[in-house]
Amino acid sequence: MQIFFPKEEGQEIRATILPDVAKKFTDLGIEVVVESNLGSEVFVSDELYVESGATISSSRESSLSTADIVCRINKPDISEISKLKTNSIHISFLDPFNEKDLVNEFSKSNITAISMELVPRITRAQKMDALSSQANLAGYAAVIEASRTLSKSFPMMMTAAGTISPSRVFVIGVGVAGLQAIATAKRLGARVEAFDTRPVVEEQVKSLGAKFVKIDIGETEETEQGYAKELTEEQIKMQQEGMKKICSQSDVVITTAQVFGRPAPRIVTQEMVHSMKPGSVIVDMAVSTGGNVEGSMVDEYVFDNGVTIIGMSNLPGEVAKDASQVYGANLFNMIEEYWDSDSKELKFELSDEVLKGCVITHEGSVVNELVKGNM
Amino acid sequence: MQIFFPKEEGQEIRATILPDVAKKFTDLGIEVVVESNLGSEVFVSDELYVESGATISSSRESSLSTADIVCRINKPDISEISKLKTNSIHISFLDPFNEKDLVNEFSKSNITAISMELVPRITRAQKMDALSSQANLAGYAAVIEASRTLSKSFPMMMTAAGTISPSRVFVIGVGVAGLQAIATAKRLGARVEAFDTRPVVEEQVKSLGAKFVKIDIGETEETEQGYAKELTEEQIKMQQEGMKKICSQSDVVITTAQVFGRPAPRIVTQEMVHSMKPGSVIVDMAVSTGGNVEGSMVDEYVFDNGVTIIGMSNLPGEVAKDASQVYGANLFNMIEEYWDSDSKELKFELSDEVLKGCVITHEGSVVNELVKGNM
Amino acid sequence: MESQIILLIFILVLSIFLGIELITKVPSTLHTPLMSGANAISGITLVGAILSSGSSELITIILGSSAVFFASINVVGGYLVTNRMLGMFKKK
Amino acid sequence: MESQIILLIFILVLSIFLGIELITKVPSTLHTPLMSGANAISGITLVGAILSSGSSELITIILGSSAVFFASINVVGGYLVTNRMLGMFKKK
Amino acid sequence: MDTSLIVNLTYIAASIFFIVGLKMLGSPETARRGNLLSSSGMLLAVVVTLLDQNIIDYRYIAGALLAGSLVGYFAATKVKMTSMPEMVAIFNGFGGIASLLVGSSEYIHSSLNNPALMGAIYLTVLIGGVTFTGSLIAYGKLSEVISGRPFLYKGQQFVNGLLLISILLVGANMLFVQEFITPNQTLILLIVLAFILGVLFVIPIGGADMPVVIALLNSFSGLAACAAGFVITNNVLIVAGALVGASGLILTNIMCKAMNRSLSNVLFSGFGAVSDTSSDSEEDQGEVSPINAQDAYLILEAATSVLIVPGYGMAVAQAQHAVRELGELLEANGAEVKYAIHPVAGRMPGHMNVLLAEANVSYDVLVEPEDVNPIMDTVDVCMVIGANDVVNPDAKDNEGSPIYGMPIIEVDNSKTVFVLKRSMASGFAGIQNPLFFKSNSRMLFGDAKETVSTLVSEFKG
Amino acid sequence: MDTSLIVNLTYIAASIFFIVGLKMLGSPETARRGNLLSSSGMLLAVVVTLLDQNIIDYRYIAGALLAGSLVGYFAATKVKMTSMPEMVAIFNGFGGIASLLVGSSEYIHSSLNNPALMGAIYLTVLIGGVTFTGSLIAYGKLSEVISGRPFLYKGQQFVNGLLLISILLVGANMLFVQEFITPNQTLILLIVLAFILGVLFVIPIGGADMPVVIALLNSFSGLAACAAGFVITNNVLIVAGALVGASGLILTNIMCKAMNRSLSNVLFSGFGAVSDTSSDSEEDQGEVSPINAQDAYLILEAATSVLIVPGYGMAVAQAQHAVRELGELLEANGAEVKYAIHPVAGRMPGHMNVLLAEANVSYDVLVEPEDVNPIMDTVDVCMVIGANDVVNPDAKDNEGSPIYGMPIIEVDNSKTVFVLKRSMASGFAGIQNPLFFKSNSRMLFGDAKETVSTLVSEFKG
Ligand SMILES: NC(=O)c1ccc[n+]([C@@H]2O[C@H](COP(=O)([O-])OP(=O)(O)OC[C@H]3O[C@@H](n4cnc5c(N)ncnc54)[C@H](OP(=O)(O)O)[C@@H]3O)[C@@H](O)[C@H]2O)c1
Ligand SMILES: NC(=O)c1ccc[n+]([C@@H]2O[C@H](COP(=O)([O-])OP(=O)(O)OC[C@H]3O[C@@H](n4cnc5c(N)ncnc54)[C@H](OP(=O)(O)O)[C@@H]3O)[C@@H](O)[C@H]2O)c1
Ligand SMILES: NC(=O)c1ccc[n+]([C@@H]2O[C@H](COP(=O)([O-])OP(=O)(O)OC[C@H]3O[C@@H](n4cnc5c(N)ncnc54)[C@H](O)[C@@H]3O)[C@@H](O)[C@H]2O)c1
Ligand SMILES: NC(=O)c1ccc[n+]([C@@H]2O[C@H](COP(=O)([O-])OP(=O)(O)OC[C@H]3O[C@@H](n4cnc5c(N)ncnc54)[C@H](O)[C@@H]3O)[C@@H](O)[C@H]2O)c1
Repeated sequence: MQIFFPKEEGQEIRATILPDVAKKFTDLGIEVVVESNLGSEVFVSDELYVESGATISSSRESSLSTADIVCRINKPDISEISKLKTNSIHISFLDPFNEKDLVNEFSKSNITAISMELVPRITRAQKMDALSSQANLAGYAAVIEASRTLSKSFPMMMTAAGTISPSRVFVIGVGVAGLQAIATAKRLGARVEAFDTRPVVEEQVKSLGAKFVKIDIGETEETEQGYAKELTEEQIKMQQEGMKKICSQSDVVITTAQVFGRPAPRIVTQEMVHSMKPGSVIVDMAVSTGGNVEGSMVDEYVFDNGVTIIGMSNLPGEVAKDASQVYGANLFNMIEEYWDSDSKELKFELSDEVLKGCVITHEGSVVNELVKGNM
Repeated sequence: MQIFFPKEEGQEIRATILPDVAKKFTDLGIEVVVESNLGSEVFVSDELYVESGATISSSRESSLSTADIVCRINKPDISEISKLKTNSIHISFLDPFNEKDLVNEFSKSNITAISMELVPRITRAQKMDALSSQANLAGYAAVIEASRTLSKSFPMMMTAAGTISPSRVFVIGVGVAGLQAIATAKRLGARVEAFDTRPVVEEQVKSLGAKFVKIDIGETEETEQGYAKELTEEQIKMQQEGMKKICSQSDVVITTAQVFGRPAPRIVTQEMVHSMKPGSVIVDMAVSTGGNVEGSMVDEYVFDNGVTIIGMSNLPGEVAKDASQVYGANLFNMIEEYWDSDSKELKFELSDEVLKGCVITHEGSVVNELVKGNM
Repeated sequence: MESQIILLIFILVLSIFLGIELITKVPSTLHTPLMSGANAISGITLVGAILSSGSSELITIILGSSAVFFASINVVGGYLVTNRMLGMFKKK
Repeated sequence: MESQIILLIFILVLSIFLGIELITKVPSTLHTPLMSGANAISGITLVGAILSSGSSELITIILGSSAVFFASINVVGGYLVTNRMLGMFKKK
Repeated sequence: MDTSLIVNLTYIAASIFFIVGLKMLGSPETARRGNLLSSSGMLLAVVVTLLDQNIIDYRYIAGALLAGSLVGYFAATKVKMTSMPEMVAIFNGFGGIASLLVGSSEYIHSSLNNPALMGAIYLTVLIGGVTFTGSLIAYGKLSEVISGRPFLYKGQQFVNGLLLISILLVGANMLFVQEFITPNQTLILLIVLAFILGVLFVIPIGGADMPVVIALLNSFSGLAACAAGFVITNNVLIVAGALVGASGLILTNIMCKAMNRSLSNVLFSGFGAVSDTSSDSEEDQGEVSPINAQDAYLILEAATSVLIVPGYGMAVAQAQHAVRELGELLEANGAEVKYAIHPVAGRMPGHMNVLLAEANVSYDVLVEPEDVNPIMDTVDVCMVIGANDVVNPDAKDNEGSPIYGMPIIEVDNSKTVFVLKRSMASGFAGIQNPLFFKSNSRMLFGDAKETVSTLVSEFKG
Repeated sequence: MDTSLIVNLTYIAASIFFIVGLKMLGSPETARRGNLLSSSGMLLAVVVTLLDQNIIDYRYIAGALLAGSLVGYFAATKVKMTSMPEMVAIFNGFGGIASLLVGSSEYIHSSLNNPALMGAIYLTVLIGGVTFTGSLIAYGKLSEVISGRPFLYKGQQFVNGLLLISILLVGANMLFVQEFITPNQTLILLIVLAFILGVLFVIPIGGADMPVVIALLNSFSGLAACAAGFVITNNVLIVAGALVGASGLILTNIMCKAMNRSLSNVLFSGFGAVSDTSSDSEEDQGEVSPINAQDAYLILEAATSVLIVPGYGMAVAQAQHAVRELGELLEANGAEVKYAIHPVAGRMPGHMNVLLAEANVSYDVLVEPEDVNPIMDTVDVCMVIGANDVVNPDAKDNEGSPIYGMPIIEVDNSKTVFVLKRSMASGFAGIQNPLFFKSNSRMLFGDAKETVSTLVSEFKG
């Protein structure tokens, strides 16, 4: 059994795995091949991988064609799919609802494609849940990024030269990333408020010592896995109305609102941006799925009327080392879960609840219900 | 009585005062003139100054020549001194031990020059102590900067995808800036250790919940105002020896060691830098007085063997709004302290302990003992 | 007579232990009223005074009545003062 | 006789109050040994047994000696068992 | 001074010994010395009684004393630690029968027309008899000679009523009337009725409640001795008997409270049980055992290794500061304290870390499940603070469980588990937790912050 | 039933009332009802005594009773609140003289050769007499009729020795010898000596210690009543007297402990004082008043506004968590709690903010000196926790001080100031703090964390 980790392309700083995790794979008896320079962005040299039992591949093409499993972080270039060994497994984020061509290509090439974003949000699968592990770090990075950009200190300081008031941070959307953002901002000493459409979140926000903002938007719903359902247009209006005042008083606004399988809701309007104090900072963590903030742009700092809108699509990359570590661990946990150490093979049963959720294509056809429905 | 605030030049982001403080001056009956665009970098428009009772000057030359007091943050261009009204007061950081020409020029031009860095470190003068107020914010900014640069998260996180270990932060030199750096790093969840040559600091470090590293370097001394005295060469060696191991285990090293009136001690050698893990970060807060770290450069990120050495000379500028606010408050506290509201004049008595410390030149001669001794 | 004294001593001993057990860990705000209340109880000597003044001899009448007089000051005054003091403890 | 009974009742009342005061807020680990220790004390009936068996009549001797027998089991066994239980409480 | 004075003064001294001894028995540090003191008091009282009384024949007394002491000695020293409670029960029964015998012996000699004396004898015999058979039944239940289950039958109330009326009638006859039957018949009838009452009193009560019953019977045997004291006008019997009677009653009450039940509930719950149909659904999970903070404290106080397992509930309660304080106190008390952090505890990754860091818990004492599970059986107490799913043994034992396969913190392998939560509600995964029903689990119900704070106060004394 | 039985049963009831009443007096919630209960007991006892005894002439008794009650009533209701302690003293003295009179009256009738009775009378008269004059002196000192200063003279010990020997001799004569002087002379001599002893006993003790002395004298008057009980063989006197005697002694002890002194130190410190030369250097600053946590708790418990002033000491002690907990408890108790943060408190700008944020103290309750100084006089209690320079009144009052001119938190204007620190050591500026010597300041010595934790425990009961 051979597993191959190609180096990520483009702006990606994260590495798919780090040597520690590679070691765990080899301990299982799996042959690990990493593309040369896989860890260079996180200061991990090829030698370290070799030390952990991996081999270095300098030819991506050949490794792709021999590996039984290929793992990446980001979706592959569509042209590379055909180079994979048939019936091999490909694991990465895939964005399957938008990347229909990619999905078709996978099924055509007889590849078992696993989409990391579709690992179900159940207690048992949490160790493989890369969406969570990355969102968590993204929440942390968002606050660090905001604190660096803001020309104020987060904590209150009562000093001989007067009192420096604490910054006010408003977190909109409190999933995994939002919670970590709240925690980090609280730690730094900010006054933190948060809002989410799901009512259960209130208790969670309070469990971190922050304040939950109550906005009456009528009934809201939650999926079985705890994802939020989309709001009606009217509800979005009510929400915006309710949040306007808080935004205008805040020094930092962090938005993380996502709706599973749909573009992110537009929550912060330009009007709201303009009502904020000059020098304030907005971090739009949903920028890559369309953005919660009007005017935010992917991977750009937008200056609008003195307000900085940060639209970094790869926030986990800001803490790339940790992000790489946990992503690799997610992969390992998934493979180990289905690894049969006797036959040295993966035991893939599509009836398994987790696999049912995240396997997209298998033996030439699209098997995932959700994705199929979306095609 | 007229007081003029010229706009800072060059890279400076901070503004000498903010409208709030300007208002306090006008309330005292002092006429406040600010140069146009004074607050533009901190998103404060000229109108806001006008609202607080100030007038905007678009001609620096004329304002310099009419003002009774001129206040800045950084030392003035030597060419501007002659343009000042005779017997007027000039307040700013001056670096008087190094800027001998500047001092001479002040005394020649019959200007009363006050050096902000020489405000004595006594309880009563703390409200005018800009060195403290800025160092405090610099300590905060240093940690934020380091956290952004580091590709790891500061806090420990025990997650389903494995445990993210906390970053180790080592603070060398625990004055005002060092203490705030410790506090901020602790807040963010790092493991913090600190070292200083002054033994009283141990209790202070512990009072922030951090660990003090004990290194035996024999007797050390402290001036009356609590500044450290310079170490012998041998002591520096012992210190470096003791710190090497801790540095090599640390993810972040922050150095703040200063010796009053002398270049900063060279504490972290290149060898120590190289012993650190790739990806680690060093913030050299003493970079503008010569640097504690071998290889650090003013206002540059130096990459040495995977280690980033941050040498920002204007860390308070990272939180420019707060830094401007407290600097302005320091100025106001100083002027108010000596303001006679009946005669609407400053009552300057050079016998006053604070003024004795910080007035450099007065009525045509260098009056400060320390500076005189240094000329 | 003697067996009666034994019993009285028994009673004395038991009362002393009981007295000790009763007053444990009183908050110090209550020290004064407690003292005052106990003082009123010690006015029980009034019973003795009444008994001993029930005579026809002049000297005992004088002694007895004075005893009654003083003891009743102690009793009445003691309880009332205690009550007033305790009145101050009512929660605002 | 009657005045003696009065005194005995007095003693009874005081003892009951004292008993109540003594056992307040015992930690529950001590419940069993405390019960056992009190049980041994209740073997004091041994004294009564001895007194009443000091007769020459056969029936009282029988009754009395059996009483002594049982009561002494209660006393000796009770104290020893209590002691053993308390031995377990020694701090490791 | 005559001997009677000496005897009486000695009795006073003995009483003082009993009083102080009983006081000292109430606190762990002094309990042993207290027992010694009280036994010295007893020795004093016995010796002085032997010395002085106009006893005609010492032989029988000495023989009985020796025989009884030997039996007591062997019974007390040879018994297994675990059978101590039943030993106490049977000793207590012997005390009761002794009082009964003393009362009977006096009855034979006394003039029958002294109602006060008759009343005293009546009470002595009645209470002594009830104590005797009641204690025997309690002994039987505890040693499982008799089934520990509550013994219930139809018509129980009727039989009890009849019995009580008979006892009252015999009493009235004995005190005031003295007719219908001979004095000896009266006595024997009274004894028989007392015996029956003792049996019927204890038999309907379940084995688990026996400790309370024994405490109550103990109080009775004190009262019997006290009554015997009135019969023979002996102070020390009155004082010691009353002390035991009163303190026993209080103790009974305290024990009931510790079990979270009222005395009447303990004594009479058996009656109600007849009409109850046992609900099987509950049964197969077993019952949870709640514990109160005071008792939990005593267990913690004796623990040498404590593992704290925080969960989402700790966050909701914002109990982290109190938890840290408790941890520090436990350490100061000599215990080794660790915090086991499950990777998914809470509602976000690192949730517990944020809170514990805020509360200044050192990173060094945080451990992960895989470090602590292998040595779990050496842990004295696991404190599960508002965690649920992450300690659910179903994850390893129950293949059908939705969380089957998730590694958990295996607190069920430790010696004692305290589960701090507000109710029996389930956690995030919405599934029941069999941990709560295990025999080594104790539920500490209530808001986690309040519960932990109470424990902290207990530690501070 | 004859009247004597009724009387005696009533006495038993009265005793129970006293016992329960005394118990209830020990806790704030029940104290008032306890006093009522105990007074009902007294009424019972008095009424039943009046009813039954073969009293020949009621007139004098009634007159004396009425007169005494009226005096007692007016004295108790008209006195100012502040003079209550001296009232208690004088009432107590009257109890003592009453016992003395009862003893004397019995003495006149008794057969002299009954040593037990003589002993009882001797004790009654002696203790009653000491109680009487002792209480009068205590009254005088408290109401400042007599100087409150310890009255000391050379040869005091000698005089005291002489007095004690005389008293013992009179006693021996009275009990066993009955010679040298007539019985009446003996009695008068005894009374005189007792009076002198009472005066000499109390006069050397300082006014501040008077409460303890009164408690002790109160215990004495109980013992006198108890002794009188033996004289007239009356149970209720014995029970009530012994109760008061014993509980008074315990109370005296508790009060000494609350003052952090031993009883012997209170009673005999006067003697030592003679040789001491007063040290003036200390004098001009005045004395600091320490307070213990228990008393501080009681003051806090009654406070409706509390201002917490943290300083570097709080940081050193890492007391922030405990402080927050205390703050929460105070708020739960109905007080308004604010934290006054001085700009230079601690050793770095914002030092207090870091710690308080860590402990989760809300930003909303932090106030600055200029906000709180103007309303300082409405603050009930300021808790200065390890701060020193930032509350030093020299900064506003003393031009010569190196910190003159610095704005401070003017805690000295509040009603009560608690200063929590470990010693009298100075702060960063190295200067003495006159705040500590102000009359409204109380020093709570000890590590701040421990002290605050103790207060927290007090609040939790
Ligand atoms: N870590 C993550 O990233 C993450 C994210 C999302 C979901 N989850 C899931 O959350 C669960 C975490 O497990 P867990 O054991 O920490 O929590 P849990 O299973 O949700 O149990 C928490 C328990 O705390 C109790 N509780 C709540 N408030 C309390 C209070 N004030 N005082 C005392 N007890 C209180 C509740 O019982 P009572 O109501 O009876 O008090 C509840 O049973 C896992 O199922 C995990 O998959 C984790
Ligand atoms: N804020 C700043 O930026 C800064 C920087 C440098 C210097 N300073 C100076 O520091 C001073 C700050 O004033 P401050 O009132 O906060 O502190 P302070 O005047 O230094 O007084 C602190 C007090 O805390 C007590 N203390 C120390 N450890 C304690 C413990 N464990 N428990 C209880 N008490 C303890 C000490 O008394 P005991 O020893 O008797 O306990 C001491 O008197 C000012 O003079 C200021 O100028 C401030
Ligand atoms: N059981 C597990 O193992 C597990 C693991 C991780 C996460 N979860 C749960 O999954 C759920 C989703 O977490 P996520 O971070 O992936 O969510 P997400 O990234 O899908 O969305 C982020 C948040 O945005 C909120 N949101 C959506 N529309 C909004 C609007 N209009 N205004 C404001 N907020 C809006 C959502 O409610 C959500 O809280 C959470 O409940 C989380 O607890 C469970
Ligand atoms: N009383 C007041 O109002 C007041 C106000 C502010 C600061 N202070 C005191 O002034 C003092 C100086 O503060 P600062 O921040 O200006 O100091 P600084 O900037 O001059 O120096 C920073 C720190 O570096 C340390 N240092 C020097 N050489 C070193 C070496 N070789 N290795 C390690 N550390 C070394 C110094 O001891 C000092 O703590 C402190 O004691 C502070 O408490 C007092």
